[in-house]
Formats: sequence, C-alpha cells, structure tokens
Amino acid sequence: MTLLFFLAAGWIFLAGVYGMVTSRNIIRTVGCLAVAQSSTYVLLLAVGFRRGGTSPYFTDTSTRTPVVDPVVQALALTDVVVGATVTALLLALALQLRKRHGTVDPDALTGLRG
Amino acid sequence: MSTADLLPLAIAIPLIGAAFSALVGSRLPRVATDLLVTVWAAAGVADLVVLWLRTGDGRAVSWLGGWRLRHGESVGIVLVNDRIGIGLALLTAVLVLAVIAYSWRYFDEPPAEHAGTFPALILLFDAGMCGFALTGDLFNAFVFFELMGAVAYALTGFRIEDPRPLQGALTFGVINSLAAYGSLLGIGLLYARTGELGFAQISQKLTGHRADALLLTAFVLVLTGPLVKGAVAPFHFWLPDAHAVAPTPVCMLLSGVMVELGVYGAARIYWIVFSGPHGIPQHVFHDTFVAAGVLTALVGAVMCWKQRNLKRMLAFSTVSHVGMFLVGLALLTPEATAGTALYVAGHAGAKAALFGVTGALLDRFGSVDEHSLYGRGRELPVGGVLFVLGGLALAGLPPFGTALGKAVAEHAAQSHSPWLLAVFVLASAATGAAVLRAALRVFAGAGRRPLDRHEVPETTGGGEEPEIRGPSRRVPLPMLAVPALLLAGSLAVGLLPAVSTQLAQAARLFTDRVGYVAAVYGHSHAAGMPPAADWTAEGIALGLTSVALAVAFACAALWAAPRGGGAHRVVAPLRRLHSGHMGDYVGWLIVGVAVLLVAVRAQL
Amino acid sequence: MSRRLRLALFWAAAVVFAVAFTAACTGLPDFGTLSHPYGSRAIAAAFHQRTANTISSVNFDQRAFDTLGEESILFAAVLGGLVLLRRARDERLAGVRRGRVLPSTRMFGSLLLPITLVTGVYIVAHGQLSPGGGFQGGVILATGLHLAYIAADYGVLKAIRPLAVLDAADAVGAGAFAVLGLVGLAVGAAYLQNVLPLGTFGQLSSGGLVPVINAAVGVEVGSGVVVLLAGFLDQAVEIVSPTGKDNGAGR
Amino acid sequence: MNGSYATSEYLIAVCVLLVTVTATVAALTPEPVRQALVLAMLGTALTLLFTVLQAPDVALSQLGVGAAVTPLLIMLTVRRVRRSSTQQRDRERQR
Repeated sequence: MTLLFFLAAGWIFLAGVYGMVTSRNIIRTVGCLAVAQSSTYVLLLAVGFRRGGTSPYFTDTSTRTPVVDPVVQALALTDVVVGATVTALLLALALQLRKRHGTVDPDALTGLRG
Repeated sequence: MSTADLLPLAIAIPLIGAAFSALVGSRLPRVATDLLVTVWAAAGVADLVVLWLRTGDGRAVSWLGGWRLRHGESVGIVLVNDRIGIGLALLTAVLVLAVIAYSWRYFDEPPAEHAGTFPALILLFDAGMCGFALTGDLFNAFVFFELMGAVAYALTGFRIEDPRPLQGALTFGVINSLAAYGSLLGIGLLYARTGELGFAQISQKLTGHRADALLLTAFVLVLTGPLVKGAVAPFHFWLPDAHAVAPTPVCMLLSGVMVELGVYGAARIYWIVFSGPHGIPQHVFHDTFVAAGVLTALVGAVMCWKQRNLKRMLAFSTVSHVGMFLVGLALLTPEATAGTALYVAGHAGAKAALFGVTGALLDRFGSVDEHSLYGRGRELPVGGVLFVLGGLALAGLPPFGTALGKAVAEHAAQSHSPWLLAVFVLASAATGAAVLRAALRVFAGAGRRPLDRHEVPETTGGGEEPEIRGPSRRVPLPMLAVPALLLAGSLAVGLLPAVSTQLAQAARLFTDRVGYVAAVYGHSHAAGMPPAADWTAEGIALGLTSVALAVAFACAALWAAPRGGGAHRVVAPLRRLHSGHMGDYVGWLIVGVAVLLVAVRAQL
Repeated sequence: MSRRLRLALFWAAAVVFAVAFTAACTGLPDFGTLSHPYGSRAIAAAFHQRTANTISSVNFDQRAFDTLGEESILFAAVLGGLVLLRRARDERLAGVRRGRVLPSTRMFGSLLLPITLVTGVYIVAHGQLSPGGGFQGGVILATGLHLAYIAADYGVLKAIRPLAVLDAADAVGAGAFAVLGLVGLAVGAAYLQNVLPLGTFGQLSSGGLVPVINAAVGVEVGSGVVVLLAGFLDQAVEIVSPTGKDNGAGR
Repeated sequence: MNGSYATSEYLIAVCVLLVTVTATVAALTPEPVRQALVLAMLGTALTLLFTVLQAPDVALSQLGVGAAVTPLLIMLTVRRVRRSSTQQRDRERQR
C-alpha cells in the first residue's frame, strides 16, 4: 500500500504533462507545469518520511526523539521557491504574449516554424 | 587565498556584481555602470584564470561552509573540478565579458529607474553557468541549472514589443523547466537509494547495489534536464525558437556556452555517478548517445541548410554541433573528450562571432532574412569578411580551434566506428555551407536573387525591429571588433599548443571516475597517460575536405539550377515537425524520455 | 502535428514512463524507513551548530550554497519581471477607476487576507528556532499586504508601496547573502562557513550566521515578492495597450 | 505505538489521495481562472500533506506560494487578458 505514496508522484507528473500536451491556452500550460512540479515535492517528502518520526525541531540538546529527514525538507523548500519564481516569469511572458499576439491558443501561435 | 577558495568566488563575484549593478545602475550614468560591470566581469575572468593556472593537472576541491569530510562523510556541498569544468567556466566568463563589451549601446529600453537590470541579469547568467560547471553535487547542479534557465528565459523575451521573442522564451521556459523537474524526480530516487547528493558520494553508495529498474529510471530522468538544455534530438525543438529571437548578445551566450553546458552536464553526471561498477555499463551509454548525437547532428545540419533566417540558421548549426559534441563525449575515451573540449572552445568563438555580425546586420538593416538582405551587406565589407571566416571556421578550416577539435575527435571515432567520420564531415560541411551561402548572398550579392516560395512553413526573419535605436546609423565599433576578437580566440585555440596539451590532460581526468572520487575523499590517485591532441596530416586533410565540401555546397546552392524532387520530400516533413507548438514540444520531451528508457533497458 | 497524433504519442510515452517509474518505486526503501544517513548526519551537525531548527541549519549553514543559488533565482525572477512587465514603448498608463475589482478577486482576497496576515506575523516573530524563517515570513507578509489592497483599492496601494526602496532592498538582500559568505574567507575559513559565535542552543541569538542570513533572505523575499506582484498588478490594472495591438489574431 | 503509526499512515494516505485528485483535476481544468482556484486547493492539499509528513517548514512555504501567490499571479494574468479582450470588444462595437 505504501508504494502508492511514491506512485502518486509519478501520476501527478504525468497528469501535468498531459495537461500541457492538450492545453489550448498558454496560461493553462504554465498552470499544468506547476502541477507537474508538485510531483517533486511529494516524492521528496515521501522519501524523507520516517515512521514515528516527528518534525525536526528540538527544544533542548538532551532529547533525541526520532525525527523525519530534514535534508529532503530543505530540498523541497528550495524547490518550492524555484517553482514559484519560474512560474511567475513564465506567466509574465504569457501575459505579454497575449497582449502582442492577441491569442492564448498555442495552435494560433505560428510565428516560429520550419 | 588558497586554490579551493577561488572556486566559490567564481560564482560569488558575479552574484555580488549583479546585486551591485541592480542597486546602483539607476543612480549612475550609463558609462559608469558599463565600466563597473566590465570590471566585475573581468574580475570573474581573472579569478578563473588563476584557478586554471593553479589547478594544473589536478583537481580543485572546495567544501563549502567548511563542511569537510568527517569519517568519510559530509553534510555540505562540494565544488570539485578539473580543467574541463574550470575551462568551461572560464569560457563562460570570457564570453560574458565579450558580450558586455559588444552590447555597450544595447538595452536602453527598460525604464530609466531600472538601468542596471540588463547587466545584472547577464552577471546572474554568468554565475548560474559557472555554478553548474563547477559543482560536484547533484541538487546544487539542479539549482544552478534553474538559475541559468530563469535568467535565460527573461533575457530571451527581452523584446516585449514583438510576439516572437515572447513565444520563443515561453517555449524555452516551459520545456526546460519541465525537464528540470524530471531531473529532480530522478535526484529524489537516487537520494532515496543512497542517502547522498554529491556526485562522488552517490557513486560510491551505488556500487553496493545491482543495476535495477530504479537505477535505470533515475539515470534517464536525471539526464533529461541536461539533455534538454543540450538540445539533443528529440529534445532540441525549443532551441531554434529561442535562439532565433533572443537579443543578439544573449544568443552569443546561449549558443556559445549554455547549450554546451547541457552536454557537459550529461557526460559529467554519467561518468561520475553512473559509470561505476553495478552502474550503467559504458557500452550502453556509448551506443545510446552516439546514436542520439548522430541524429542530432544530422537533423541540425539539414534544418540549418534550409533556413533563411540567419539567426535561426545559426541556431540549427548549434544543434548540429552539439550533436557532434555529444558523439565525442559518448565515445567515452580521453582522446575524444579532449577533441570535444577543443571543439567546444573553438566553436564558442566562431558561433558567438557569427551571431555578433548578424547583430550588426540587424542593427543596420532591421532584418536577418537571407533573401531580403540579398546584396545589401556590400556596404559592410568587414562584416562580410568576418562572416565568411566564421562560416569557414564552422566547416572546420585549419588552423581554427574547431578544426583541431574535430580532427582529434574524428581520430578517436575512427578507431571505433569509421562511419562516424562521414557524419562529422557532412554535418560540419553543411552548417558551414549554409553560413557561406548566406554570406555570399548577403555581403556579395552572389548568385541569382532568391525567390520566395511558400510550399513549406518557414520563419523568414524579415520585419524584425532593430535592437538598438539611436540617431547614428553607423555600426558601432564593438559590434565588429568583438566578433573579430572572438574569431581570433577561436584561432588561438587551434594554434596555441599549450591549450590542446592542457585540455588533453584534463580530458584524462574527466574520464577517470576513480580519480574524481578519490579527490573528493582526499585520497591520492595516479592518473594515466594523457592522450595526444595535436595536429596531424590526416586531421588537416579531413578539415580541408569539410571546407571544400562546404564551399561546393554553397556554390551549388547559389549557381546550380534548382532541383525539386527527392530531397524535398524528406525534408519538408522534418521541417513540419518544427511546428513552434508548445504542446508538440512537450509531447516530444516525454517521448524522448520514453525512448531513452526503452533503449537503455533493452541494452542492459 | 495533429492533436490526435500528439495525444497518441503522449499515451504511448506515458505508458512507458508509468511502467518504468513503477518499477523504480519497487526498488525504493519502504515508505517510512528508519535509515536516513544524510538526515542523521544533518541533525548531528545542527546540534553541533546549536541550531534548534534543523531545516534552517541545512538551508542556511550546511547547504547554504543551494539557498544562495535559490535566492539568486528569486532575484533573477524579480529583475526579469521588471524587464518583461515594463511598459512598452507604445503603451500608456490609464487612470485607475476606483473600486473596479472583479467580484471573484475581491472574494478571493478577503477570504485569504486574515489567514495570511496572521500566519505571516506569527512566522516572522518565531524566527529560526521553530518552523518558518525569512522566506516563509517574507512571502506571507508580502502576499497578505497585497491581498488587502486587491480587496480594497489599487490607488491606495500605489500611494503606500515604496517600490524604489523595495527594489533597492531586494538587491541589498540578494547581495548581502553572497557578501556574508565572504566573511568566512576573510577570517581564513571556507566560503559561507558559519564563523560567528554560535550562542546558546534554543536562544534567539543562537546559530551564528544562520539568523543573519535568514534576515537577509527575509528582506530579499519580502521586498522581491512585492516588486514582482507590482509588475503584474500594474499590467492588470493600469497599463493600456494602443488601439489595434490587442486585436491581432484574437479569437 | 503501532496503532498510532497506522493512524498517521491512514491520514497520510488520505492527504496523498486528496493531493492526487486535486492535481489531476487542476491538470484537466481547461479554463485558467477555474484552474487557478483548483491550484489554490492543490496548494492547500499539499500544505496538509506536508503537515502530516512532519514538514511544517515546507507546509508554510507551500501555503504562501502554492495556495496564494501562484493562483494570484494566474488570476492577475487572466484579468489582464480579459481586459484586453474587453477593450477589443469595445472597439469592435464602436466600429
């Protein structure tokens, strides 16, 4: 059953890719990219989970209760920031593209071919 | 200051420079900002030159934050590199300096209160590329991969008045980011198995497991990011769309070094992380990626030949060359690696110079369309000479660095699979020929006036807006001086024996996994003999053959009677695949991943 | 490529991907495994550095270089946003009509406003000892601020938001992080080495360089997010394109 | 002890399910405004998941970024696009 936690990451990634492949709206494409990215958070944190572990904060140095892996959390944190900033940049591009091209439909963006 | 400290400084210097430039850019006159940024970029170059000299034939290792190994384990990030990675970082820094000099009249566009923004972005780009070249940690590589990506998307879309750059940048961003997230999934899988993030540390832990589905999937996923950045077919679709529309100085960086970093990353990660015992066997990597490289080289060459938009032509020529670089690295021998390193250095100078001259054309005539520029370049004779030289360098004219690198790589390929020679010669000849054809048409008005045919979709390159606007219509001096210097650099790579011997020694280290791991763990390890990387009569003959072929192709295109028929039926569908459609490209990305998974699995 | 062909290709590739990923997951250690070698080392190192929040220790000390790269990406995105969302040559500013807010936006804003503001203040106040830190606090406060103005009035926001100062603060925050790394080199240690006095475990001043970098990140994130959002808001509310431009191939 | 592990694992399973479903819906939503709302839900679901996975730090970031900033940016982008379309329609009506 616990295998499903990891498989969920793969499913979410594919769902995001599916959305991007079928998208008729560039803003939606960017949104689907954000969905695909959330798969990485799920995988990282699932990998770092420790049965019976608590969150990795300590109030004093004597108690050493088992805690979950702090490294993947730091990685996921970085990942969240990276994802948000890239999404913002891509949305800025999409916004300007809509203004200049008058469309958000990838089928109608024919400026670069061949 | 120790050698190790120079490694993080190569990244910290441009980062601090970027913050400084953004901070004071709006408060200083333009000249002062430019001067300041030039000084920062030069400091970055100086740091890397010293690092190059001090590293010698060894490796520089720096444990960031002082988190050295204790009992063979560390919690920190390690920067570790030989002269291949340091050389790439140095190449980046030099190109950044050239670009800053080239673009001294560019980018007056953003509102005055943000005057320092463009140089700040260039310096951030510098830091991102240096970080990716120097790091020895998988997650850190992902972070710098994303840094150079994010900056590149913004720079590509710089001209917001024109929809094409915006579309190119958006495609670039979506495809590259998706690939990076794929890589991160792979990193997650590797972390779960090994509990490590450093290249060397993962490599050590992986030796304790057999090669199973997890290793295979992680291998393909981790490599997806670098391969997409490296524009390896079928991951290459974004590249022409982005490079054809980015501002010229940015193109110089994208084509000159960023794409090559992708291929470098893929080879480095394979060598250190996956090539150990119980890893992905060498013959698997060799067969898979030689095939991918050949496909890339041929697709790039054909598409390059069919372009009339000069920037798009140069972009496809980069695709073709990157394919050859991948072949060189996938041969997995020190000699082929040395050849590829030389080839990359020579190519960077030539390609950046060609983009530079194209920028001068764009500035002067507001077009990069080979057809509509017919004969108009006559008033720019210096540009014409530089463009022809650049084309000859791409084709591999001795003694350019491209010719030397190609000859060494060809020599290495020959002993393995002789048919690869034909690929190298044909691909370099075709890309050189396309540039020569365009040069003769544009700068000499040679051949018939080209006719516009509209049978296949194409991107013309007419109706571009000049990138800089000012009362003076003379081409600014740096826009021709910098390309000339870059070509001279490409020539120097071929002529200075020190460069080739030092890169040959570095190539021996690059292909030595055990030595790399030993360096990280602080053990000593004797390296083998460096390969020969020198001019040979055979290499010169092969170079001249490519050039002769290129000239013949170009002349045939200009003066021979046009023929329709067979070739067209093959090429038109290929051109139609380059649809500019984001959904298509995402589809190709996932298809490429699937093909790699199947191909590698089939060979295990 | 036609839509059908594209979908067919996707499904074929997706099946391969799904099979490979599933097979890979069977090779993973069980969910909730007790063996986390890097994690255990990181916890020991955090104790050694007297940093109660292990994640802060990893982010701002042990793997601070990652965070340096990450903050540079944010900095790049803010600069990129300034460039991409600038007013083009042919655009002008429109007078902002008061209270012209989409009802859905207003509802969205007012719903999230109290939650985000309270959370933001809480996180900033608790600093680096417990969950949270410069990034989280910065983002949540910056957003909360904006949600308030979206739900109310854009003119008020423009009057209050000191964009020039925030621009500078963003650059200072980003630069400060890279400069703080030099402190280690200056005293003969490594780049980004935590060479400040470590203090007492669990105290606000503990952790040496960690709270300092944390503060720099907080400044950068807080101001950067406001600047970035300002770019989008200006586009959404104020900047008007010339007649005809928006027509294009519109559908 | 085993009982409490099992409980927490059921909780995790529920959250993973919630995340998977909202992510799938978000990917399948064709219309950006609605997608922004679903993305906000996805952000919230991820926040919950991170909380039960004992990662409050990440949960807080996700709450700020995934549930607020990203959907907000999408809304603003859509709003700009809509405004363009409205202008366009106005112009067409004038003609």
